Amino acid sequence: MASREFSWMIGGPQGSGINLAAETLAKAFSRGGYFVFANIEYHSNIMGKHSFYRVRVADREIRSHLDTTDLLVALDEETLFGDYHHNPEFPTHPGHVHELAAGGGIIFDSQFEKQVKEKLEDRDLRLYPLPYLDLLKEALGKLGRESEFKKFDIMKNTLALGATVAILDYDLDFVSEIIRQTFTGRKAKVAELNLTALETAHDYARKTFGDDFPHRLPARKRRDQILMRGAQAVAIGKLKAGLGFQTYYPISPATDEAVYLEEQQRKYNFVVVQTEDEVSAINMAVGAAHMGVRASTSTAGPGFSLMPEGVGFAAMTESPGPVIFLYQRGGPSTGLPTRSEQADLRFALHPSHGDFPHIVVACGDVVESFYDAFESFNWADRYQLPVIVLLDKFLATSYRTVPRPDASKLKIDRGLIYKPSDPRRDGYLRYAPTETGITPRALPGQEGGIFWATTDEHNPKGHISEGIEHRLAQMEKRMKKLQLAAQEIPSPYKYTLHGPQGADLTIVSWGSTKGPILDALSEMNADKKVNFLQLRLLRPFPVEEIAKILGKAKQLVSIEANFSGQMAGLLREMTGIRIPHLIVKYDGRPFSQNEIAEGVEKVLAGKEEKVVVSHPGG
Amino acid sequence: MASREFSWMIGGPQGSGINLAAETLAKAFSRGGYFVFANIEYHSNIMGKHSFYRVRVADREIRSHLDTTDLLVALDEETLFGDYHHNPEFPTHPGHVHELAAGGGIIFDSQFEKQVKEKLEDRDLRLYPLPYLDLLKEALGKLGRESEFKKFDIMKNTLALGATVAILDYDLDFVSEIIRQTFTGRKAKVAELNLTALETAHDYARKTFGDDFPHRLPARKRRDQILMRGAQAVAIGKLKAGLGFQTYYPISPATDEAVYLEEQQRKYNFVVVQTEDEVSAINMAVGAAHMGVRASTSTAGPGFSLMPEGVGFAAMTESPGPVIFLYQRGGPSTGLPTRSEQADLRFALHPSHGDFPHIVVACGDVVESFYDAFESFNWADRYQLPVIVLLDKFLATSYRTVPRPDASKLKIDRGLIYKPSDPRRDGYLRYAPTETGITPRALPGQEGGIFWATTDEHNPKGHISEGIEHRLAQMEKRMKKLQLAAQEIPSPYKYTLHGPQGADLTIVSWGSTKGPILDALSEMNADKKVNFLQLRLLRPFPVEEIAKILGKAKQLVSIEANFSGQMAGLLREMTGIRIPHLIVKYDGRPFSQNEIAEGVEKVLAGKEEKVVVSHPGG
Amino acid sequence: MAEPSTLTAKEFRTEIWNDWCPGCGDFGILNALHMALAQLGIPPHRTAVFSGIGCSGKTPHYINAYGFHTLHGRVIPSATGGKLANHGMEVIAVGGDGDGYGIGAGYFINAGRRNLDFTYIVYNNGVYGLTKGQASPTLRKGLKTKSMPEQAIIDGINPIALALGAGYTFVARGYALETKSLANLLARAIQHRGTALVDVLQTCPTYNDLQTKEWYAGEDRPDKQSRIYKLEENGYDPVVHNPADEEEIVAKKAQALVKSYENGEKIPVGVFYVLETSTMEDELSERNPEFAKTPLAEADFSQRDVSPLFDELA
Amino acid sequence: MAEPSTLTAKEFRTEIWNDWCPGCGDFGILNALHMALAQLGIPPHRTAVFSGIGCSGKTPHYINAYGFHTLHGRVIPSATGGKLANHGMEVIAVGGDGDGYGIGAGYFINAGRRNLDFTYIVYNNGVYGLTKGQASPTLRKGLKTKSMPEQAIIDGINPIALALGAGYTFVARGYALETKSLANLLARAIQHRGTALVDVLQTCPTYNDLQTKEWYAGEDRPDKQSRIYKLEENGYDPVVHNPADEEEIVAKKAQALVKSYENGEKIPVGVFYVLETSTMEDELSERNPEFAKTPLAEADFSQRDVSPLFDELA
Ligand SMILES: Cc1ncc(C[n+]2csc(CCOP(=O)(O)OP(=O)(O)O)c2C)c(N)n1
Ligand SMILES: Cc1ncc(C[n+]2csc(CCOP(=O)(O)OP(=O)(O)O)c2C)c(N)n1
Ligand code: SF4
Ligand code: SF4
Ligand SMILES: [Mg+2]
Ligand SMILES: [Mg+2]
Repeated sequence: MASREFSWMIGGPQGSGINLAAETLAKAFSRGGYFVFANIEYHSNIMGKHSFYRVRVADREIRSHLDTTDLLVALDEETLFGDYHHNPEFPTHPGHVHELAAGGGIIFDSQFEKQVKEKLEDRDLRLYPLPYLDLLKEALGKLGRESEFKKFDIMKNTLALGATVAILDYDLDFVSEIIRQTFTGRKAKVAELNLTALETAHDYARKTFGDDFPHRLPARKRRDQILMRGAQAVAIGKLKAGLGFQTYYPISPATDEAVYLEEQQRKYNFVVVQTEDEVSAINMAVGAAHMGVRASTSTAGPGFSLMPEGVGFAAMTESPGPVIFLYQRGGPSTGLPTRSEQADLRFALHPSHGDFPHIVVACGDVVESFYDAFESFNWADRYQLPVIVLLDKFLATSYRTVPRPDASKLKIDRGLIYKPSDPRRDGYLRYAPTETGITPRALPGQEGGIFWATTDEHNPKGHISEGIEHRLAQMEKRMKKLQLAAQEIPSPYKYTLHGPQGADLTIVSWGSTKGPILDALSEMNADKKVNFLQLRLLRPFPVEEIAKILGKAKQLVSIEANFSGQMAGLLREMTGIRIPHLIVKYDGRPFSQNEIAEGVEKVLAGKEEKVVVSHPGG
Repeated sequence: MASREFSWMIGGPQGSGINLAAETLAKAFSRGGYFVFANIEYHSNIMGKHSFYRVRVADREIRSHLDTTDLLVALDEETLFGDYHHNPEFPTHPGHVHELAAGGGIIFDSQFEKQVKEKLEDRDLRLYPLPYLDLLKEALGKLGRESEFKKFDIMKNTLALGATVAILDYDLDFVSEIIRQTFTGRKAKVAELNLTALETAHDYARKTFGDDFPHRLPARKRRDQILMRGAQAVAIGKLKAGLGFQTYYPISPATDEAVYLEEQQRKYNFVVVQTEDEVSAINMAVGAAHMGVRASTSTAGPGFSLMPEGVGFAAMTESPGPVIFLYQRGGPSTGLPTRSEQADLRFALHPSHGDFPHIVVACGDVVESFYDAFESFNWADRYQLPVIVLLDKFLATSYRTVPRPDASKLKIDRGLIYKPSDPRRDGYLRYAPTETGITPRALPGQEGGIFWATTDEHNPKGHISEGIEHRLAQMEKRMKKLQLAAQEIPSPYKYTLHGPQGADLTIVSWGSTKGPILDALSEMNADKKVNFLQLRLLRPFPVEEIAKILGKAKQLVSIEANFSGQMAGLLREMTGIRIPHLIVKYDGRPFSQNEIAEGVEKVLAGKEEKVVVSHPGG
Repeated sequence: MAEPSTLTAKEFRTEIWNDWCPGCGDFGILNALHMALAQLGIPPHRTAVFSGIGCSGKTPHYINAYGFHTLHGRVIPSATGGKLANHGMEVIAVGGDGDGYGIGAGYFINAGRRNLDFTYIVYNNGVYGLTKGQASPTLRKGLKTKSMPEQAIIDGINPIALALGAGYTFVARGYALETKSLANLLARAIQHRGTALVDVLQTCPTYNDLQTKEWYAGEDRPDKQSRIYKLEENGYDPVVHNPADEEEIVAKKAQALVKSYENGEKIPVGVFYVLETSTMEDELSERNPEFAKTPLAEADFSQRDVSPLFDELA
Repeated sequence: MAEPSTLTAKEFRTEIWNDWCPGCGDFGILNALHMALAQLGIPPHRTAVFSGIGCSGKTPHYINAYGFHTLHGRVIPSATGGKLANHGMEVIAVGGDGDGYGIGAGYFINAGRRNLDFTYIVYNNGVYGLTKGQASPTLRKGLKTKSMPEQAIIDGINPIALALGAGYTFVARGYALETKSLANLLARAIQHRGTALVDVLQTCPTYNDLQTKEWYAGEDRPDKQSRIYKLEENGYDPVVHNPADEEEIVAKKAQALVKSYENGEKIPVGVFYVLETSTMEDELSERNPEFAKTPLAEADFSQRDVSPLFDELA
């Protein structure tokens, strides 16, 4: 029987429409009741450089990609064999044919047929040469626009999509429906063009190619699920939390979230400001938070490197927020702007000079992104401090089918607000030391609530004071709030132990590795007893709880996408426990399910202290 | 016999000339062959707020101040009894009389005589009421300028100095000489005025006050020593290292160094640029370093909070520097601008997003400041990375007598420079991976050396590449340099174990606590076996060496001037060893010798995990 | 202003110790601001004063109103966030010339583009006061104040010219020691709809020994005439009368530019340029009328329904 | 220029793959720069090109000269450091309009004060190209390019006006698609002693569908006349002839300011303003003649004697 799951990949130069094709396909399978995971790799470039998009589909839950591809769609030659033509001195990748699974197939431009056959003759592959140009002309011909074919080179992607659906024997209507929904109004003409191309290629492929492709996916029962990526989950979570003010300065991979929010400004009453830089972005957000709205900013490493001063400002003045969404990308410096990494942890933990309180939480997947985005604003208000939510490019941009999150139980908690018994009385002390460290905050504009906030050390009224007594009291007040947060934040927001208790091996990890780790575990656990401790709240660190779990573990391995093992360092700092084996990846690409499995195998097999996983790829 | 050492303090509103008086006195004793330590406390204010200056003098080596004062000079009432008049709602300090040692004395304005007597009647103190105004008029009268007395209120400081010398029975000529050297040229008139005031008060005190003050200091043999503070030591070390380019944006307590350098620009060929902000300061320095000069910038926490992006820039492009001098002050945020703290360590260790190499070194005293300033430029050039030198307000501004540093053996090492065999050949690979990670650098302007530096990930030529292979190679290349540095940097620059081997208690600390710790140890060691591990190189961290020393220690205590025990955290992260007792101080004031002793006593006595030391003071 | 205000300057004062140097020009600005606020009759609790860091940055502590003493050079972004969060508040931003034109120059410029309705007052004393007298960006080339080891080798900035280029719709200059006329000028700036810059020439007796009270008063001049004169007294008209007329706008800017370079023997104070045009709040209100109705900080978002957003992802 | 240069544009090209979009105006600027460098005959290894981050920021990789592709918005500080470190090098700074006038606005302004001898070329395409088409600071209010969800609600910046206010001594505007005249303009800017700004109108066919090649060419206009015209053709004289004459300086600035607001149906290119005056290097050399003799990067400091400094502390 043909397999009910497969991995598909489309590759081509940037600007050639691979996003549209892949996202359409992903949505089509999601609507058809399948589980889908889709993720993209692309250069920091607008047009011309190689990019590719993976779509993995299955009839069971999946949360990651594989290194192997069952069906590869090549919109250009580079996708097949790499960029040695473009970059003869220092080529950057070998193409993707080496990633094809045995029995897999390639859809490619028939003009390369001879070459492809020669190079791949000894591989167990199905070749699906597609005469892109002829099919394009044919499709346009049906609409009487054949002569315009040069303008429509971009529709190669749709042709490939049609062929894909034919080869997989999926229901074309799902695809057509999505194309119709994508191009509406003034763009209805574009829909028509694409639908014709889709069908033309579909017909051609049905007629021309065999029906022996080993993966076949009949439509299943529709499920109430959505196809969502991290950036969207965050944006919706923020809106639900009552976001009033969002700032951003464009930067990959954070911009997607802000642009999504920008588009909602007519539907919801809130403001998105594109600032002149990230210094402005954070400081505007602090100003707004102090003024009483829920405020946020979103950025990536280079932008966050401009925010330390603003974070300290918020912490020192006990501003209720902002919440900062830090989308990690390949560093250091400008680094790999459109690639993924988890190397900003240490910086996020100590993001300015001095000792001050802030909260750091890392989302593991798209569902957690929604809830963390929501909850983080409650923390900012309750504890009157800045909160950093860590995500990364992989999480932000990867689509995954998930059940629709239940927003009905979420409660907004704005923390303690000052209510003067007599507003004319002049005795409000905004920074009066308290048991918990928290002092009710007044909302500017409110009578009787006048206070002063200063980034200098201050007395209970908020005026500058360098007095030793005030200094000690205020330092203790501020830092105490972290203790309170550590007590109050519910444990699922702190960490989760996935898998069996008392396993032989415990994986420790954080952030977006959750998906591939869970997928790898579900493959592996049949014969091996492995569990997985996912850390979510990184500051205040749940020292006792984590130490207990780690203390009980038989063997420990950490997994993270950075060079130095930043989380492993944090673990040791907090608990003294040294993780003897690190699995790291720092090539700017996210862990695949296989790579996790491979890393774990290596750890189990040998004594390697540091296993670096990486595979040549586009 | 009267004691040959004493602690003197002068207090008064800012702008009342306490600096001049204290530094003159310090220099006078230094020239007289004594050991001197002098340090100041002042507000972030220009005129009016309370400040005070301590001068400690002894006939044996001293490196710190005491909490007790033998002779207090009060230029105003606040110095005696605190600021409750000014700040009735939230006073900031109780004045200084409580700090007086038994048998000590107070020089104060006779107008407060009644009040002082009343309040201090049951204390064993000598009162030296000085009729400031009468003496001023008398002095001015000698020069026929009595009527101008209102303009010369500022000379109270000199009057107090005269009385001080009389009470201590020191040689007034030392003081006169210094005053003459301070006011030269157009200011010679000022010298005359001050000298007259000095003598007038001296005469008055000799005549009026008893000669029973328990501290008396006859002049000793002159020694070839200098009186230097950290900011000066750094500046001179930098000049000796061949500094070509210095940037700064004004900020306490870093400005002193830059201003000192600015004044040398006609004597030495180099440029100091006051930039528009710290972002510009670091980026100009990176640009200059790449271009081939030794470049540096100096700042404090808030300024450093604007530099992360620039640090990443330097690290990613393997710029030979800059060297960043980070003068820590009370944080977080604007914090306590003119106070001291050691709370920027963690931030300095992870000062930007991503994993990248940089060196962090912390100077322990004024002599180390000179050598570290010099050596840090060699490291920047050898390892082609940014270097952070940590100091603090206490170290920067405290004067200490030290032997003249020997600059003759210092060698400038500019690291590997590219020398093309044939400059017309076009094959230079600025970022070619090598065994050690270091690639010879070309000097821009040189023929055959053209290269490209980019903050994006790059190929060996320096052009942008997102290729996995280049990514891995470059990450490894960059990080390897840290390993090399760890091997090559000589051990005295890494750490020093002061005191006996096999002690019962080992103190671990870093930075400017060195002085008070050594002083406390020399008092303590008679009956207790305590030694002191001073950490100097904090990144790359000398893991093995430190783990070995700590492993052997019988009992451990850490001492640092911050809330959270940042170094203790680092130690645990690096070695797994948890320091069971922290002595911390976060009131913005530096540790005194007594406070160290007191903290250690508490640790030895009880089981306290965290001992917070702090004393009410100005 | 309809009703005359019943508030007095006193109600805007705080009781805490003011630690500026005796004779500092900042006192003049502070007093003028107290007077202007009282004159306009905005209740203290409906006013928020933001400041940067510097001697000038301490201002909010001396005003009875919500006070935010932020970061060096960041007063504009934080005030902008504050104003957008609650456009029902009167927002006033203050700071030094180093704060605004040096480290804050990027924000100073970009604020001109937004035309948000707030007032920015710059204390222009030619020095970095609180860090002990280094040259500020307004100190001109060749000058050397007493705390500088060398004379300035780079040019001073012309804040008026920059504000014009950046798009400020109200551009003015005041003099700290003429408190009453400064108060009027500040009141006018606060009333202006849109971003208003008031650059205030401020004496710093401690560090600026060049631009002293005496110098402004012209005591060194043979004719002993004050260097300061009022633009309006010479029949200067700063107002763009037809805001739709691009040419008038440009002509008024050019006129203001020329005046702004008078900075030696004659120094004009008063309003250089005024344009009434739509503010950022207007634009946001047009996009979403809800914005106009309730300031964001006062709106209730607890019932937001995000399910349509999930629907789009189905 | 004395001798005609023997260098050709080709010698300034590199072989690597250029990944700008087909038809991008950046190609025009790059070619013009190659031509200008060749024309001036400065050897590649005596030239350093600094850039910010953006599509424009990739320029150094396409030029055979020392190349520093720095940070977003930091090209001016890094180029400034580079030039001061080795004033014997020809330093050229390039970057986008977002880079220079948005995040880099503070440095753009403050560079005007220094008058260091380098050239700054801004690729002005109205958008943030590399981050996919958001509005850049030069995009004017009310405009909406195809990738913006909403029209711009804040004003665009006038870089020429700002440069005049900031003190640039050479202020010019070019057009990317008129390569030859742009090359001449760049050559003139590079030769200018002092900081030269060349704002280059650059088409971004991918994201800016308003200010397109066709739009600049006036194809939408009834008369089909190009919107671009050359200042010099209308007898415009940008040069301050008597640099000591403050009034001439101000008049020339005012004239340039008025011209800079022509930005709709007529868009002037060419030189708006030139002033020959002392550079920062001149000032530093005057302070310490050693500075003039050997660029710092080439000087030998290994024998510095610091003992006099210790003597002062004895
Ligand atoms: C990021 C940062 N850099 C530097 C400082 C130090 N600093 C405090 S006030 C000040 C300048 C004050 O000058 P100005 O803005 O003109 O205000 P003034 O004191 O003259 O009123 C500086 C540089 C700081 N607080 N933060
Ligand atoms: C600190 C920082 N913030 C944001 C970015 C992301 N970023 C890269 S290019 C760019 C803007 C590019 O626009 P522009 O400067 O106009 O150059 P263009 O691409 O249009 O040539 C931005 C915001 C970054 N690299 N660094
Ligand atoms: S230093 Fe100058 S600006 Fe600051 S308070 Fe004193 S006089 Fe005023
Ligand atoms: S996005 Fe625009 S500016 Fe960037 S390369 Fe493409 S056309 Fe040029
Ligand atoms: Mg100032
Ligand atoms: Mg641009």
